[in-house]
Amino acid sequence: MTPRQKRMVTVVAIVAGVGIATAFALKAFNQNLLYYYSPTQVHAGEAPDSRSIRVGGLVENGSLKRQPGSMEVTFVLTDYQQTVPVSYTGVLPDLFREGQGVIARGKMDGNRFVAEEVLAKHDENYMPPEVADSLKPHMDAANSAAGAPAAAATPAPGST
Amino acid sequence: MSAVRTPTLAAARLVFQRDMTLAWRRWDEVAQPLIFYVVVTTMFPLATTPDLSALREIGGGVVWVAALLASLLALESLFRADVEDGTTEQWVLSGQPLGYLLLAKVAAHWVLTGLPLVIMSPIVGTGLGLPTSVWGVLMFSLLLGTGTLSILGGIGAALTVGVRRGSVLLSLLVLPLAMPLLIFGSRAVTMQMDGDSPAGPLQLLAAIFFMALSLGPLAMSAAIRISVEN
Amino acid sequence: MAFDGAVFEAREINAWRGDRHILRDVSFSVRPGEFLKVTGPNGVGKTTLLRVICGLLPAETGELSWRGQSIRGRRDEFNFELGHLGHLNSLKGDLTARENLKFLAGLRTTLTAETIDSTLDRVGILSRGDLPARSLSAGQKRRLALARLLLADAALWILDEPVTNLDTAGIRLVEELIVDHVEQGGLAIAAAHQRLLDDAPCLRRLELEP
Amino acid sequence: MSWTWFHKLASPPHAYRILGTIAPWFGWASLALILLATWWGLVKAPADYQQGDGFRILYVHAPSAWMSMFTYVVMAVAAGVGLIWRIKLAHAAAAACAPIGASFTFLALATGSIWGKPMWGTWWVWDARLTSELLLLFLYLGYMALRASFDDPQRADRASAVLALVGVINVPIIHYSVEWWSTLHQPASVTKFDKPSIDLAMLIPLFIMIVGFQLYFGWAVSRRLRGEILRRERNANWLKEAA
Repeated sequence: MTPRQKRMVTVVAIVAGVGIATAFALKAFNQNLLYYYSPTQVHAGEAPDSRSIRVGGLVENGSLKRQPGSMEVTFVLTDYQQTVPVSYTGVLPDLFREGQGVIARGKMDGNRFVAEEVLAKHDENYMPPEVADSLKPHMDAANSAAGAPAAAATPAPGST
Repeated sequence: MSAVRTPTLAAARLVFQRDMTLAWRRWDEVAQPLIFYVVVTTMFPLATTPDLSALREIGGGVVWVAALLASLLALESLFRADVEDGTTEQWVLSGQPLGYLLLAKVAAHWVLTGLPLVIMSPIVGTGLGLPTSVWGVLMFSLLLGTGTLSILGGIGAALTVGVRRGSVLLSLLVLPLAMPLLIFGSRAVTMQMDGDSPAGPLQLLAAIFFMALSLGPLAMSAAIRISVEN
Repeated sequence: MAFDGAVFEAREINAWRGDRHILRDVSFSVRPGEFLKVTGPNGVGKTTLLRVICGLLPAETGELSWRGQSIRGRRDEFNFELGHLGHLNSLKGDLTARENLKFLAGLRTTLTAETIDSTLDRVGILSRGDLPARSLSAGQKRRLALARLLLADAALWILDEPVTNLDTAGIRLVEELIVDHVEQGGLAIAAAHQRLLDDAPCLRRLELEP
Repeated sequence: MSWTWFHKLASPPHAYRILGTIAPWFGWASLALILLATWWGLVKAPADYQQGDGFRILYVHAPSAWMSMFTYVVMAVAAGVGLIWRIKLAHAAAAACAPIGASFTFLALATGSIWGKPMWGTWWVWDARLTSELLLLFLYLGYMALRASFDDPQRADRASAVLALVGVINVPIIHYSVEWWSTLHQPASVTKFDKPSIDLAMLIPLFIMIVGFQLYFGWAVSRRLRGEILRRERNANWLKEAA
């Protein structure tokens, strides 16, 4: 092989290597990298009920109920398609609010999800309280509207 | 005398063979990272809890951290002797593309240090409560991960070979770059244990491996050229 | 003639080491059959010049050409025709003399047991062939390094203090090897303090001045 | 295309002079904008509907986090230019970027941690951004440590350039992997709608602050680069003539 050909082979090998790497990365992105199930998936029976899983969704407005005299709370998780009732005993995080996204870790118990841990997070929105108030009715309307766009509940990969 | 020029692949094979021969004569040095690996994993149950079901939760991560540190330990000396005695100088001047020779060297290093870690991992994992069902994923993830780490570490070792306090510097350079391996590798193990398909993280490990395999030799040969300059 | 038209030329090489401007506009050329001896006091840049030629050190400015063409971008091709013997012998103490040659000289040319043996014989250490390089004396190690140089089958030899650690017989051997090489049409450049081929017809000098 | 202008620009005396001229402009403009944005962000902008006044640390946190990435890219590009075209000025620029980038990273980490206290209730969380910012800090520190461990400035230049380039390929991988890893520990933010996620009244000062930080970066790099040129060219004739 002449040095020129040798260089060509090297260049082709590098391009092929990067290509294979890209192919694997793309393939991986198509996999379900997310670690939690949406309420829709839970209803479709995709989530195993034998072991601990995570369910993610929004806390439905008006669904949060505290049991008097105990630490137990119940609320409903929704992805605007389906809902899952959740019960949890313990202290809820500060940012836990109705209408917010949360992840609950626990097990299915029949139709009810018994959470061992509830994680909440502030969203990416920054706005003055007045603006938030003015948005409220709009959100409530969307909450109850049937057939809200499925994409609306798509989780954005971890963002602050 | 009119000699036949050695084909590049044959030259790379010679580099590989040479390191195997050298390791065979210095097997005690080769065994050290492996012993380190086992010892480090033993420390976790002692420091946390001997309860296997509790250890299982972190088992995948522990095996991965230990493998990472053990590989790093072996990397420090990767190029040192060859640069000091002038061998790399002759490689640079051999007329062979340096990247292939260095890749062969790294491959030998991986067979001597990475592969034993992979083979040992089920035994070590069992001690940490990992069920037999995750052995395959554990070994496969380590196979890809240690391979990538050998290349990344090769770049770091080539950059630091001529400098003061090279070993500490090497860790500082390589460990941040190796974080994705740790994340995906231990995640694959956990997913398998949870009954999920570990395909996602394994594919990402494969993606990083091929990336390192194709671009790593370029960086390594650039670094070695800088190191022989003095 | 084995190395037809193999002319090496360096034009206006300037090189720095840290803050020091070591080589200032160094120009020379070497033709087949010539041995160029680079001389000058310590620290004048003899080693620097040889390493610049080998591409082991970058030159700030200047041009190297081989066979009438600039070597820029053709380093690997040039390197294959270049045999280098530096300060270091590039030997592995744990490998035998034969293995050292097999694993290092073998990267350049395909070797057979016979070529290795005849070369070891040429440099006078055939009987040490299966000893680990560690157990060789300093002079024998230098001879082993010379064997590697011979096996490289290069047109242009670059020798940095080739007679270090050698006894008178060893010095004579180096002189013989260089004369043989240039008589076959090869080129050699060496940096040397000691007398080395000082009366040979093939000798040309390059005196570096501080 | 002619590269003469480029080489002229990259010649140390020329660069030294130009940098000396533009540095004060960068400096004063950045000071003015940062002061304006500080007043706007701290006083004029409304409090957040959830986080109250605590969110205001955003005006330091977000620009410094953004600049920490930006500086790394600038550094890697400069290092690559220096490595490929053998331009010393580019190497000097990369060297000048590293401590600035490390400072931005540190500032982002510190403010993120302070922000974490009211937001999450702890000083530190293994949040994706914070974690990858921490790893970025390690990369900067590694770069500076590698550079410092060579005696010969030219070897230091090229060795650290290789590292910067390896790092720039790795930064997205690290960033992505950490984000992905973090969603396993932290709740993923389940976004509600595609509405503007930050109110305009809050966005304007943030924008001004980012521009101010950029100008500050320009000022700091110019100053450091002038220092680098002086250090490297201390024996050159043009400097002796100038002095």
